[in-house]
Amino acid sequence: MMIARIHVTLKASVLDPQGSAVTKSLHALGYDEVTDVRIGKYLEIKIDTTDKAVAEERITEMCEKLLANTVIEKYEFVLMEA
Amino acid sequence: MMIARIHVTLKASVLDPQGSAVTKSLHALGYDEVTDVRIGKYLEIKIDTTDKAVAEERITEMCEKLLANTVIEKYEFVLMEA
Amino acid sequence: MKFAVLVFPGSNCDIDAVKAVEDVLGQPVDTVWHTTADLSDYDCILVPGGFSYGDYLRSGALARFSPVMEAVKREAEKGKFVIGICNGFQILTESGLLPGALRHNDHLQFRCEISPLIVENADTAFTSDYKKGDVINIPIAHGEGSYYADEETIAKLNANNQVVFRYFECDPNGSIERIAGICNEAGNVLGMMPHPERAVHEWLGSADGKALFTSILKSWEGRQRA
Amino acid sequence: MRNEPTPQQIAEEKIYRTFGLNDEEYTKIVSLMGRQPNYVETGIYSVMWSEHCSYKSSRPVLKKFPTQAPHVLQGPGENAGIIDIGDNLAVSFKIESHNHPSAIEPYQGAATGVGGIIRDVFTMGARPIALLNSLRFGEIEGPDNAHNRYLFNNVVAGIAGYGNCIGIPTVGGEVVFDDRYKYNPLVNAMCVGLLTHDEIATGTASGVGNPVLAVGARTGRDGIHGATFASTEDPHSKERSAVQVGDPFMEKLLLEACLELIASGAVVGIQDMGAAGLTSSSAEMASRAGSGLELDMLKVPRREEGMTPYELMLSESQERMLVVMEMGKEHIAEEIFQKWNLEATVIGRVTDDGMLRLKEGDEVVAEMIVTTLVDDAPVYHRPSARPSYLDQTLEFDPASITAPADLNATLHTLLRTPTIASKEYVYQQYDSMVRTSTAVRPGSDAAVVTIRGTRKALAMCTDGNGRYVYLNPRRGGQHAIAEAARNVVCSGGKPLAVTDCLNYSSPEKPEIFYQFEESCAGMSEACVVLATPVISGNVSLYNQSNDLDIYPTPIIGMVGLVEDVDHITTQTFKSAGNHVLLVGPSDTAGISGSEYLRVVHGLTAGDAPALDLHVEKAVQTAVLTAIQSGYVRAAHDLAEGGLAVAVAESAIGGKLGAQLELNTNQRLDEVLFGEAGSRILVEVAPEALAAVEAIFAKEGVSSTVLGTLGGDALEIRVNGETVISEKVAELESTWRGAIPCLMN
Ligand SMILES: Nc1ncnc2c1ncn2[C@@H]1O[C@H](COP(=O)(O)OP(=O)(O)O)[C@@H](O)[C@H]1O
Ligand SMILES: [Mg+2]
Repeated sequence: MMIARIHVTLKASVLDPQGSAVTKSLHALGYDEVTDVRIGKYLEIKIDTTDKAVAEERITEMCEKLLANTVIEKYEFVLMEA
Repeated sequence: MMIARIHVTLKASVLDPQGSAVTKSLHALGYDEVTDVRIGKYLEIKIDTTDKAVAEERITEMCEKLLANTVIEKYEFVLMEA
Repeated sequence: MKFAVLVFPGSNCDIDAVKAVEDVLGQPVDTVWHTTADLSDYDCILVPGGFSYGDYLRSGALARFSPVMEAVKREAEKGKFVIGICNGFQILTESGLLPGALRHNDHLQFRCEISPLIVENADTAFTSDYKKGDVINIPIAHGEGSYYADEETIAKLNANNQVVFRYFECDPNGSIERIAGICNEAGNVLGMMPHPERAVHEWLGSADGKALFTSILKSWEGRQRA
Repeated sequence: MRNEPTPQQIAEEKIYRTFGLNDEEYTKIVSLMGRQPNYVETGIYSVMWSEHCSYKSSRPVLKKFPTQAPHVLQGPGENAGIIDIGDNLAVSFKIESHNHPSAIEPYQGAATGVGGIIRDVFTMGARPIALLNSLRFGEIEGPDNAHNRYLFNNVVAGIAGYGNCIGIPTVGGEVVFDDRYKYNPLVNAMCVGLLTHDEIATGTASGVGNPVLAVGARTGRDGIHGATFASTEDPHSKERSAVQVGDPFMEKLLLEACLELIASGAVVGIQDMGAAGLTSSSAEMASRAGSGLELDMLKVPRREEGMTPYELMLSESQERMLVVMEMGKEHIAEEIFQKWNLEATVIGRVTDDGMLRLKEGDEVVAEMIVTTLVDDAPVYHRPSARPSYLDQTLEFDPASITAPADLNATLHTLLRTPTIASKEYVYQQYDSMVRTSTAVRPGSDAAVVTIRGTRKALAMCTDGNGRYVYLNPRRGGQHAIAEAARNVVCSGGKPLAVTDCLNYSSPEKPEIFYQFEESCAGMSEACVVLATPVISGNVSLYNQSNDLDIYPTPIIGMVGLVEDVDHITTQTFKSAGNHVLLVGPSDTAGISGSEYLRVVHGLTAGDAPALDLHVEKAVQTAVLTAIQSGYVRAAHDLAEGGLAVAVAESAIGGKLGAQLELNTNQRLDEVLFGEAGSRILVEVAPEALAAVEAIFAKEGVSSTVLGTLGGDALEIRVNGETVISEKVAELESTWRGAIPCLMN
């Protein structure tokens, strides 16, 4: 069993309206030291395999096909033994 | 300048319908080895400070107050130099 | 009786709430901007639906820090009537005025339809013109309306009769025990996902929400006499 | 220096071609300017002269639409059209496509489409009161169509996400599934707004010295060259930067701030920065006023450091507007925008030299004559040729088809077809009730939105049948207008005006251009007969991929006036004992071009269904008169699936059975499932029957009493033989369950 920890975030040039709204609120709350907030998705996927190379290939495929839309998002992941 | 990488996820006792939906979709696409998916939020916050201890305290506060709803969510973060 | 309808950036059912108070009760009602710090003039505070702050992060999460929410807390402690509808309910739970949290609907879609509710508690200030067990048709319109609280809290809500409405013979969002609306222990703060202000004329599809407004007026009049 | 190609390089290396300009167009630019354009200027010409902005292929055709009538206050040419509805009230509306972005990022593509059309309407000074849409996807059944389901699901979620958040009810629309759209889904969004005559604002930049402000969101690097992108062939292989993320929350604030600003009376002109962003908004505003503009690029609020004038001018970042204020009144804008937590920044001034001049501080970085950007854009009179496929489709002989033996089963098959099945799955994701003015929600022929403080209401719908247009472009165009108007009439409204979204494949193919020209001519004919001028619209061409052209799909948005809320009518049957009448010709329906022929026999063939515009007009007048006289309990037009499907829909909605009896020489499948224009089903109480029949006779319209309502089953007898007999509840479960069953 392995676990993939995947981060899907908006590409740098793409507007992150959530992030902007949270930045403003943090400033309003007095957290002036905050200069930027970006918000993305975090996924933990358990896969029933022991072959790291295969897992890597399969997770990449899942990201490309379903978990991220690479038109606006990028992804990265790490794999570990569960 | 420091960056906090924050993960906000649903507590284990709270159902994660999004995770279940993604599991289903992955199975439909033929990724039968996937046994579980949990989905949470990932935030990257840039803060203009160099004092790690202060940063840690401030980020904890932001999480408790705003970034996570501790009725249903838990959070964890790491701090690093930007 | 004087009503305040709060307006946060992104509120969008504020006008509907104003119209409902005008049409059903004919009582004075003001819209109050989120930066207002004093609500002591008002007898009932309505936190309307919509998408305050875009519902970014979590619905209600950013609105609860608006200056006006301090005033809402103060007035609620004094026993004034406070109603949170939909996004308003989310704001009240986020600010701790009501227990629990509203999660994404279990089917993950926004759902807008007229939904039957059963009145669980007709003894509150908000429901005295209903009878316990009445089934009323009230619209819902939300994406994050699945009520959650831990077992202990749910038990307490049930024991204190704080569950005011439940969805009846339908489950639009996966709420625990089909909870659609709750009040605080003191009974002066109500939060509900369905929109009574959208059910005040037959031509809107239902007029079953009117009794909620008439109940409040009667409760207030009762207090004035007392 | 910036790392941009020099004017010489652009010319010699033909870099302009990568911008979508051809050699001839480039040469024309050089001669208009009297020099070679630099990089920024080339970019600006390329977007202004793109199909999307210049309508270079479609303009000669669009000019032929009837656009005038006494009640038209603003015709095509502004951000949205406006019509008068009496009592100093006016209605502004427009429809727009977001097909290409939605094909590659369905959620954001659809969401930003909704955002764009809302801005078009509130820039006119109108308060948006309703949204509608029209959608086309490939088939969603079966394991091979997961991508179509993904597109469908996310487009709907994107429309919902934006409209719900901003608090404008989505009250109507339509969805059609056909593999012709599998590579090119269509996403058309319409917005309707309400205003008083004195609130009308326009996009003009007049008054020398007046300040020009950028308001709303900051400019980012997103969506550069989106307009060009919308004008090219294959969205999948092209530049992908043209997809943006929408921020409905920002737009809600922008909407409130802009309406407050317009109400201040200090606004000279206002326009949204849509396709081609700052470029088209500035050029068009100056062009309308015959003025010039001078803008300082350094002052444009930006999201990212280091943005070049090229990027600032071509960015399609969402939720931005360009505003010209009266001189000295900038502070009014600043104060209002500050209250809404938004930025309003002076970025330039109106001039009188007819130039669009861009500076960085003191340095001029681009300088173009405004009229050359707008009026001198090329116009192409594309060759047109009757498509050869028409020879085959017209050869179809209905006699070659055998009607199914089990017509109950056929009815179920049709009700299960996603195009006909209940769209509840879609519209329950839309907040259709916010603003508490929606009297008829999605699920009836046209939606109805009331106007507070009056007894008036507005009926509105979107409609279009690409298959009809494919089979007979001219008549198909007529059908689109006729059906939209008929839907408005069924809800109790008098059709007033049209907005159109013209979705076609490549105009460079003569056969496609023929479809385009002919269908527009058909629409014009119908508009004239039905007295519904075109007041706004949008064109989306190049909807083709992998050698598959979409059906020519003009979508009509129609708005009508309900004089009194008492006239509001829905399609659902109301009471047992009432009569059901078929108004309009009873023998014109045929299976050619029908949904039945497509679904049951797998054929798209024959001519488009019959339609006579003068009969159509008479039927609509007759039914509206009957409704206004208070005699009609329900009205429903006959569309896809014909009589049997229409009756089933009304029965399902009313949870009420009907016993109908027809006598005819036609084939059973023609009678039950055949399609034709000008037919409306009405429910009338027995005591009103004579009066209603008198109205129909007076209008010279035929009507047939089909039978009576009652019981829990739908029964249809033809020439004495029972051909349909089914419990309404069974029909309902088929119809309601079809799409959820495919999607879950
Ligand atoms: N995309 C959509 N958005 C909102 N409402 C829709 C949509 N698609 C269909 N509907 C609603 O479903 C009902 C039936 O649609 P349709 O079968 O296309 O009707 P018609 O044949 O009369 O045009 C209409 O009331 C329409 O408003
Ligand atoms: Mg119809």
